[in-house]
Amino acid sequence: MRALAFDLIRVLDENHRAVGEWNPHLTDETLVAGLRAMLLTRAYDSRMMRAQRQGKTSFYMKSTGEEAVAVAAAMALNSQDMCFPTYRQQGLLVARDWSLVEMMNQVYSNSHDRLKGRQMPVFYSSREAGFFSISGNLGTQFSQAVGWAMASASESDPRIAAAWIGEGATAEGDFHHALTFASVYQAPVILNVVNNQWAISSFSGIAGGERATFASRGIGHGIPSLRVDGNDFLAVHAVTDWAAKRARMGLGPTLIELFTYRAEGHSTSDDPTRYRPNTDTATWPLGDPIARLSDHLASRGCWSAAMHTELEREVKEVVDAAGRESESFGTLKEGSRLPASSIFEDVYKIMPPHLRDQLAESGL
Amino acid sequence: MRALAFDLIRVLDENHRAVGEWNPHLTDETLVAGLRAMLLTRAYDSRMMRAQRQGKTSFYMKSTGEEAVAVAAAMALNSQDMCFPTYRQQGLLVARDWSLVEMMNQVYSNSHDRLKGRQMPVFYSSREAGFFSISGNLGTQFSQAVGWAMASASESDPRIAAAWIGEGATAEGDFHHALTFASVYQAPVILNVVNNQWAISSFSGIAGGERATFASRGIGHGIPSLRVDGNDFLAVHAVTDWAAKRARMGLGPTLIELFTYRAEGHSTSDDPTRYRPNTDTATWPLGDPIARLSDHLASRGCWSAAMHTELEREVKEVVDAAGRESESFGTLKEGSRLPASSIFEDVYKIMPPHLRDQLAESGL
Amino acid sequence: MNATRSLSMIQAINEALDVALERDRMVTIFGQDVGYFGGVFRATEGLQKRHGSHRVFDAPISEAGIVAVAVGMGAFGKRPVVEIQFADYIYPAADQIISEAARMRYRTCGEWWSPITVRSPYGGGIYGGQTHSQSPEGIFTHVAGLKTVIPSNPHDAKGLLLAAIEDDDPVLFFEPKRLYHGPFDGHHERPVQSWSDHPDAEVPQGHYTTPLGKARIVREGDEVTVLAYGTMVHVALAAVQETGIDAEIIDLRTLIPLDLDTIRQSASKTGRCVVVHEATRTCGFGAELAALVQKHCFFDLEAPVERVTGWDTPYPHAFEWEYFPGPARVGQALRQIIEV
Amino acid sequence: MNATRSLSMIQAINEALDVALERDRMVTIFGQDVGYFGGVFRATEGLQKRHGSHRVFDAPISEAGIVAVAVGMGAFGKRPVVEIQFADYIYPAADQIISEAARMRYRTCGEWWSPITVRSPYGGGIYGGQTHSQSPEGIFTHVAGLKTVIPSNPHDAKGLLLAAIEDDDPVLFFEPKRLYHGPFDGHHERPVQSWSDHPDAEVPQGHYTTPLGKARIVREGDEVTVLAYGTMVHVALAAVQETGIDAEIIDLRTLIPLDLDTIRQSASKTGRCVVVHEATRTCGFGAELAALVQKHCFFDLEAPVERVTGWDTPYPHAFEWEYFPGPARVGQALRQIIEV
Ligand SMILES: Cc1ncc(C[n+]2csc(CCOP(=O)(O)OP(=O)(O)O)c2C)c(N)n1
Ligand SMILES: Cc1ncc(C[n+]2csc(CCOP(=O)(O)OP(=O)(O)O)c2C)c(N)n1
Ligand SMILES: [Mg+2]
Ligand SMILES: [Mg+2]
Repeated sequence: MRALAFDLIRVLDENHRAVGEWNPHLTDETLVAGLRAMLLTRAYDSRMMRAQRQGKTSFYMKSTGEEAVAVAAAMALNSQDMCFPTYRQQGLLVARDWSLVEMMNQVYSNSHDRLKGRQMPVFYSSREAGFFSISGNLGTQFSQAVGWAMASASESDPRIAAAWIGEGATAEGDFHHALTFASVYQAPVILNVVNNQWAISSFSGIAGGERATFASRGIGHGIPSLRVDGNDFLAVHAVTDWAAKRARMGLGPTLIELFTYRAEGHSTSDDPTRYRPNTDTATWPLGDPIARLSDHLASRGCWSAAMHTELEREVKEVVDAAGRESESFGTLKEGSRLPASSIFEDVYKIMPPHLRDQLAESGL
Repeated sequence: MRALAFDLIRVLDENHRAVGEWNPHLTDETLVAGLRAMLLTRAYDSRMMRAQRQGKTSFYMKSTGEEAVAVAAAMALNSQDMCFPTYRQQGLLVARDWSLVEMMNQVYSNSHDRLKGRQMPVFYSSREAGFFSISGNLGTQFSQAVGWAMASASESDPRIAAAWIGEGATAEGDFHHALTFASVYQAPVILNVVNNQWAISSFSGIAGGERATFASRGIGHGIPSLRVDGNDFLAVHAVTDWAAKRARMGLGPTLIELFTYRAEGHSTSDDPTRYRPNTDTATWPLGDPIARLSDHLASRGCWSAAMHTELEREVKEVVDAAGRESESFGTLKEGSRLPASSIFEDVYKIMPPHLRDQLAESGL
Repeated sequence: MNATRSLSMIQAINEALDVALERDRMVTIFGQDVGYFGGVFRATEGLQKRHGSHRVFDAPISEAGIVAVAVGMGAFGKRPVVEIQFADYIYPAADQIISEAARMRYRTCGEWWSPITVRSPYGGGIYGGQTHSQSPEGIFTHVAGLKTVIPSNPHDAKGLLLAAIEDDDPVLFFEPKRLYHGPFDGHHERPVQSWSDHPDAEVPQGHYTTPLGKARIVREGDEVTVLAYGTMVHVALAAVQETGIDAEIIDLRTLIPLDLDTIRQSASKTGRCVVVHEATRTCGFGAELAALVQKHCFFDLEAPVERVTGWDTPYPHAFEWEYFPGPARVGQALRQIIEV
Repeated sequence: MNATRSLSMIQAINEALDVALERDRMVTIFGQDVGYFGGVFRATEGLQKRHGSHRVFDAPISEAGIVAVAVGMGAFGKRPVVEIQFADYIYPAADQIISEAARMRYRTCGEWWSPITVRSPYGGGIYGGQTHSQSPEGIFTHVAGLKTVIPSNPHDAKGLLLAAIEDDDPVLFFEPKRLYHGPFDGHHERPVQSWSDHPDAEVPQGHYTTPLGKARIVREGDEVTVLAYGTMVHVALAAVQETGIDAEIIDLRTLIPLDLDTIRQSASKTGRCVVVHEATRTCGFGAELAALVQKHCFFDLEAPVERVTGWDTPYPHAFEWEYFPGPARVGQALRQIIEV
């Protein structure tokens, strides 16, 4: 078992065939749905990136190259399982069919933003989608997920929790606390480390990734740990499914390292050419997860370049329609906004006197 | 290598002979010196415990049963190597021949206390003895030691650092940060986990010790990790020596789990009969380190029961003499004290105006 | 009202936890040594036995982990009550408290929140030295989204703790450890007192709450207003008795949200105000109180608001009584302020 | 004095670090992204190349680890200067800062100390939302043993940073990120200004220090005293220009130790005082300032000390200009206070 923490679980071989004991044997329909969710995520990312460049919002973060990490996991989990993501798992929301318009409203902080313009772009939150509020403070969600899972187990609730953390953020104490509590209380939680090899400008070695795999961090806590090719949709699906079954059977936590690659800059505030040689997506280690799944479908004989192009066109249309709708509700600096007085709400359940006074003082 | 993190390195066999590849082949003199330091530590502990019961100070913590952990390490290290201890490694100071009177002065917060009555009993600090100031906040010293070691390495200073942490306190983030930084920068540091199986009232399982060994926490950081019988003086000496040599050769950190047993209560504020079945020292897992070393010396033919008794008498005399001297400088509530105005000093290097004002206001 | 008995503060806290566990199956209690052992101060004694180890249990020595897990449990729908063994050890949890618990409701617009209570013994006077004596409330009262509650007697301790647990916002509940077993007025040289004869130690059985955000006028008076909380309420009472000054003593009970109305009325009436706390002075909660009183009662004040506090130093082990703002120092401030 | 050139604040900070590295081989700089990349705000640009990767390097994403390692290095004899990428991320390091760095000298009676500088960009106005806009200084000014420094212009940024690095006590050096590239007076609707024509952007070459603990009177005036620091100095200046009120504006520069003499003299002279900061109000540093001014200048005050601050809410992304205490709000406070 411990060896799996140092290995790299893959299902797709060089000829795009699904092979080996981790083959999840998914149906064509499931795989096409996964491909569509990944394409939709990528199309969404590229529209929002453009919107930021056009000044329609302040900030954006893409998940390019990492779509399988989120989408395959979402498809392997039950739709009611609770996700504690970082800012790079928008694919979870997309795969769970959460509204693109709602996502965009949040990015634009517009008049329909469910988060009332309070959060920076991409810090989504959706109880309905089982997608926990993203924190700006790296790592905090990881140990919170364990608490949620402990609560679920103690209520004999069938739902499990899954959390994601970047390989860079594993250096935070929260990572350690998550492993400790998950192990001690055998919480039904899947702890995912997304090793996209970069943390802004620093290579994964600065988080200790050159000395051991991130999956092997689980060994010292007695947590079954798997290292998987994060750009292999089938492999990610398989390990997530395995971990979810364990959790649901009461066998406790699993740590999964998803080896992938941040194909683009950290965010719109970043310029990766200053610190890494080449952002040409052609050099993606392990290959583009979308291309690989598409090729696999083709190898199964149920997919063609034309179908792929058509699907790309379709998702672009979906995204564009959502974009138009969302922009009709305003963007960060244009169009209608929520009343500014709302900034005093929800600090507490009931507004205490000092905030009532400040609201009055503000004249808002 | 990884197997050593799950094993238990021992040198002394059931017949008290030194066997196996970890046998450090120490001289009789070294072993007798070690035995004396352990006995001295135990005698010191018992006098100070009594002093606390007599109301001469507010608090005390013994290291009974864990003397080998500190003493053998101190003897394997160079005297200039820097120690970052917890409150249960008084044996380091004893083995380094630090003044018992100074230690007692600190415990009594008396007029000769180098720490001017500021710190709780046993929170020693001695730059001269290479013994870093003990913190009340568990874990903090562990990552500080890594910083010290990084600095030493960058100055090509031959000194290395060693840190200790209780198995309970490994759950703090500092433990994780220490491993991360030690691994990334390959700091010349020995990271010791003292697994005495208890953290106040909670068994080591509450820190994750039932799922994996504490030594195995090093694996995920690529840090060579050893698990050793902490009540086997020779084994502790051997692994410390091994780790120190690695550090001095620039090969980076080592994690050592010292498996031992807290033979007494957590502190004078604690009553272990409320949470664990039996404090009879006869049930010590692995056996009393002092008895085991004494038996080993006997098995070498250079030690006898009479010599042991004589040594016990001698160390008791040393401790009693030190006790009398220290008590002549006062105890917590009796005898002379330092001027109370000293409480305003050393908050900053130079007393700033607001503290000068408060000093004046205090009338001290 | 339920029948009352005289309880110590630690008994009252224990009873509040028991009642909370009994009434709401979502209440979950954990922290270091709180399970089998019942806590180093015995606050949770017997609770694991009565309510089961799924609801009352030991936690690893990781304050950040404890609060994080509470936040996660709160998001699920539980109502966690966690213990930080000493307030001095709350700092490792600062990020989870400040960045997470305090902001969860705001950042999700009410979609999630953190109905958690963080209990922690605070304050000195037990020879705890600098890491078992601190009063860190002033750090957290600066953080929007947190409530901070500090009881001064068994009756309030039970009522406020139940209110805190039932509150849907995160509450820091600091317990003056020097009051656990008896009222303490700062006269450390005198024999230890017990709660048994104290009127505020009459604690009703069963469930009741003492509302958050309401101060209590402990003693009415005309010459000067004393604002205090926790241990310092008793110190202030002693100082008033010893000086014979007719002070109005207000026990704040809740720092955030603050009962400014009661404070304002009193300080406007007396025209003088002394703020007392054990925490270090600079940027302590007393700074906020002084800032508020001078603002809201400016034209009624005869003298500047004075602060009697711990010094701006760590809490020194052997000199804790020189650090502690005892009745002599409070009395002196009272005498001085009425001369102005 | 050395020859001067006009520098932006980020250039001045970069130069201070360069000078410190040059003069003292014990100076060591690390933090997230500070090495090869030169920092997300470019404060350490070029330093690794010039001084080597043993002295300027990237650190893991562990604020607590960064500060702990700095404390350990400081105990060895190094002089570490670490960066916390945003002040909002300082909380994970709270324990190492508060329990360790701040108390090392005290608890060892000077045997060890923490000559560390923690640099961190703070404040809002860059659409950073609640986790890239905070001003947490008021949490740390409560902690005995820490110094807190906040520059308002390139000249002071360099001089104060060099003084902070050379100081043998732990210093928190909060950098108003909104001032990195130009003076900002709160008029976000106007074109961005650059430092190039600003007199305080004339930065001497080489080494100089601006002493810690000394405030600067930015503008003399008779009607009211404005206490400010960081970005708010510029906002106050704008408010004064716009209202035409003859205010004396004091740039505190160092919060701890505070230049109380300068404050006292000014407030006693003007009889009125407005405190301005971007941090949330309750228990912010403004509370301490108000408490001090009312105490030390009570009989000279014509009006209560007023606070113009960020609201007691998290910093909202889309409504940052409603949160930010801009020139309109400061101006209104000035107008109101001189009417009293
Ligand atoms: C506590 C904290 N420290 C620092 C940051 C600043 N920061 C934001 S993202 C990031 C890099 C994270 O890298 P990684 O965890 O690998 O995630 P990735 O961006 O690669 O998905 C940093 C340092 C932060 N948000 N929170
Ligand atoms: C940060 C922090 N949390 C909690 C405590 C309270 N505390 C003191 S000792 C202790 C148990 C430590 O157990 P362990 O680490 O195993 O060390 P041992 O006492 O067994 O040597 C606890 C919880 C503390 N001192 N610091
Ligand atoms: Mg990454
Ligand atoms: Mg232990």
